[in-house]
Amino acid sequence: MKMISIKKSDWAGAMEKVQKSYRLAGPVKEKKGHTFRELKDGETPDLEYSETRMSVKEVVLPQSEVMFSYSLDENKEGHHILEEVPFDETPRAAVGIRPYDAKAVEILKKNFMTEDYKDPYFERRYENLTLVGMAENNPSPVNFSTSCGTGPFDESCLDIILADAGDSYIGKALTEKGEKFAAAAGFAEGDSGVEAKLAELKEQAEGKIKSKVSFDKIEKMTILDLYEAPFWEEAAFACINCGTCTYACPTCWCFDIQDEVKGKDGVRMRNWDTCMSEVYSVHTTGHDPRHEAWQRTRNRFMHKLKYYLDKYEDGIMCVGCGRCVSQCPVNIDIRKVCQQMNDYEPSK
Amino acid sequence: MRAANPYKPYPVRIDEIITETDDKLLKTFKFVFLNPEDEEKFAYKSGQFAELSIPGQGEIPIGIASSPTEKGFVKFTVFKAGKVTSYLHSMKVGDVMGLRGPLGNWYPWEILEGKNIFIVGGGFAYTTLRSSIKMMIDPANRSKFGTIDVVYGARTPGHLLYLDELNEWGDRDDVNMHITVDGTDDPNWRFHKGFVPQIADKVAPPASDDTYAIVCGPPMMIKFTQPVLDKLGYKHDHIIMSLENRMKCGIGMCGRCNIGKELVCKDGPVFTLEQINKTPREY
Amino acid sequence: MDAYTDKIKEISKKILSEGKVDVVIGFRKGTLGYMSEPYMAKSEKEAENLVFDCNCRMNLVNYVTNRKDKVGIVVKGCDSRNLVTHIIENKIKREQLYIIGVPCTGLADKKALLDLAEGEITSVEDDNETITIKGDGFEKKVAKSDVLQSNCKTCIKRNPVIFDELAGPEVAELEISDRFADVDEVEKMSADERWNFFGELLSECTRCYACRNACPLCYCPTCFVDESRPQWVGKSDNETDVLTYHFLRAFHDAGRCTDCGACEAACPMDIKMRYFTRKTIKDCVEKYGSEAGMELDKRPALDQYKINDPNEFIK
Amino acid sequence: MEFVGLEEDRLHFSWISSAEAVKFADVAKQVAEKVKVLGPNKKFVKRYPTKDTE
Repeated sequence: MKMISIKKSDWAGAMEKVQKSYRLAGPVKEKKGHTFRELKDGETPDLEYSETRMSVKEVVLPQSEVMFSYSLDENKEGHHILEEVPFDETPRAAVGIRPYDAKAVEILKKNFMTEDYKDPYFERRYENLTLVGMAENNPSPVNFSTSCGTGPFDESCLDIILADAGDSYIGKALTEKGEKFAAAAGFAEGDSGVEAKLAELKEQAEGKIKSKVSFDKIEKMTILDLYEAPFWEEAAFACINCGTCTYACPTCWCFDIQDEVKGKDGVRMRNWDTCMSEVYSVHTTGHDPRHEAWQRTRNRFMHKLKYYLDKYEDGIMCVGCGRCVSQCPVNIDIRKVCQQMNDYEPSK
Repeated sequence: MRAANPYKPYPVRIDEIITETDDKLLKTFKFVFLNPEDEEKFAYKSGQFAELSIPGQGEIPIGIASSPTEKGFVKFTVFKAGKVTSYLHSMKVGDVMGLRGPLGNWYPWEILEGKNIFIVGGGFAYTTLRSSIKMMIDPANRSKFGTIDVVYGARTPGHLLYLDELNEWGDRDDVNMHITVDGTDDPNWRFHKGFVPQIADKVAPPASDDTYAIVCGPPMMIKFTQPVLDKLGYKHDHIIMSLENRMKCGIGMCGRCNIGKELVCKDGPVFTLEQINKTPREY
Repeated sequence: MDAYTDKIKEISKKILSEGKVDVVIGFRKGTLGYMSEPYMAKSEKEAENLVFDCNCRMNLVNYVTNRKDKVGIVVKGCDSRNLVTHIIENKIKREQLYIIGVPCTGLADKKALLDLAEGEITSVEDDNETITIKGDGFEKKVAKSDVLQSNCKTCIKRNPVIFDELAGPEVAELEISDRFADVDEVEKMSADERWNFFGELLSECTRCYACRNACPLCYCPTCFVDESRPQWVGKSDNETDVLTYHFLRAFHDAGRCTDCGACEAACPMDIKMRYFTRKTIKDCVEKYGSEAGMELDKRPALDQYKINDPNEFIK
Repeated sequence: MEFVGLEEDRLHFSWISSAEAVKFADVAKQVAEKVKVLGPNKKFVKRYPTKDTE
């Protein structure tokens, strides 16, 4: 494991250098605050940010992605046969992501890279991607990542972790991928004090997180008990079933597949979908197993906090980033819902 | 080397189109693979489904109606309902499209071998049941199963699928076909009249550890068949059902078809009633 | 506006206990200090949770569409106008409603509050003149006019146009000199400038449809963007599809929009999509002299034909 | 349409009776001329995704 220390004044230079061999995504300051997106050549990921509304999800699972192209022109060879679209194999790096967002990528991986099937679109992006984390010294008040098996300094899912230590960024290359990236960027090697400083910052940061959730009792309840609990209609009353929480969520993975045609040329693409939408699970007959708005809200929370928990036996499908809490237009708060679920006592 | 892209359909050509019902809303499509080697890759078992993939329109999950014992083609019977199925109904023999699969699990043949099979089906959900019967009565397989009883019903004789085949199987003595319609004014109607659950009640083989029921049909039929099977003493792990939900990916990734933690497309579509009892009935 | 809370509780308990209504739809305190959550009280006990303050940014008329029961509902001036439109459009019957009117002095802009805060906001107090933001180790007072939601600055009807009871005395209506300054600004631009302006405006839209779903006017059983036969709009993040969505939604709301601001308040990306709807309001006011939802017997501007309707666009 | 930035001359409304063939032809000609001056439309034309879009 290699220690890293880089002066803030050298950061832009390092990023310029690394862009010769990597495509970067990262936080960029725009008019309304920081956004997380693919960077253009010469753009520097700005690590001096507090939060990005969108997460690293976009890098491994873009909101819209073309899967195949085809021709409907019967005079052409291979008409009506789907062709895979080319993919730029240049290594990519997501620079400056929060450590808990990296954990979200691992959660996505559980869905997209299973024993039975590998989603090639996710897989090629995932394998190609170096995750360069930026630890969070001042977690937001809605951050509850430490109760979700991760935290503002969690190293477990990153290739490199960096932290703000005043004049410089200090950190570690945690994996081989990370070391390669550090070398390509020419990060200066840090001294032995780095480890201690990281530990100190970590303790401070984690200490600032006051927001917590527990799901210890959810684990022990049956799916049906929770599903039939009486609080769902009330908990979901305010929900307007927009897609805000699902799109902002770094772990929500649902997608839709659509064909689009112009003239005789067509593509099959996939787009983020949201379980909040009426068209998400409606049958062609018009029958919808989750017809009522509150049933869809229940499904979302049950998925994140119970179905996932039972299916993978590895915690909840939430990294505690708090994006859904701060972005929800009606203030539906996953922390409160989780508490409600955990406190529930089935009457049996 | 990456595994094959599970979203990429095998190119197929429509080889034959048969209009199945008097209202013309159900058609059977027989597909042949453009690349003959794909047929082997598409090895399937009765109860599985596939995505019929029409470039420019989209995909629809449909149960496979042909039997693994039938070679050289794959058959699907499709109800004209939405955007893709309506387009499919307008397509012609010779047209090229895609077939993606086989997907999902199958009726648990590993367990069902050596057992008595009681099949209860209604309406156009009969397709994978047809595949199952065809497979079981194949000379190579018939000895692997005990008795085979089939109750299959539709609203009218004109709504029954694969009518010629039903007549033919009705004459066989190694399978007990109990065909029924809700009603008919045809004086020559040779089979039952009445709803599927009623007929099932009359003809069901006795419940035993060695008898499994496979139930597939519209929600109403399932709702009223279950008490009949309960009354007859069928245990819930001996009642096997195939579910439908809205699907897109078919490989357990896009999310929408879940019933509780189970994904109908990948963990199903076949479940025992015992499994279904433990999960929200969001189908 | 905090003073309305007690009166709303009192009225709600009364109408619930007397059986005048089955439920009361109002707000309860949110988990965040700067948010209030739409809430439905079904009993006198639950009515104790009701609050009203400058964080009540959603339009509750959105929650009564097609309800069959008897509903008490808390409405501001703008919301009450949506209620009128709802009644005209048969989305709810007047007889089903017990309307608790709130004479409104405006909502606080969420983003403005967050920008002022020096940490977690624990409460936002409003005495109609001053907003006090309290939080973890800080307290800030600002003039309410400085943090008003932008739609509240050009509000033409702060007092409800229809109600059974008011939660407080009526307030003076605003005198607005330049109601459509923002729209005028855009209209002055060249065609290309306008095109770029809106491209930029919508560049961050993720099509989460929070604006549509927060809108009481958007009650179509299947929205045109969700329709698959025929499919009017692509479903990707393509910029033309995004623009088509916002643009057509504004058309659908033309003549009916009361500028309640719920769409912008709901947007997680702070997109100012009211430029579109406000253009339609401006046109309806200037061309047809019509304000949405002011009277129960006056249908929306684009829902009626008059012989003297302006037609200079026909050449 | 004008408000979002489409050029004014691309959109045209006329009131033409089925008996006014000459007027119809005239209007059509006028519109065609105006649009020719503007050239091909680039706004509200969907850029079509063909490959890896990033």
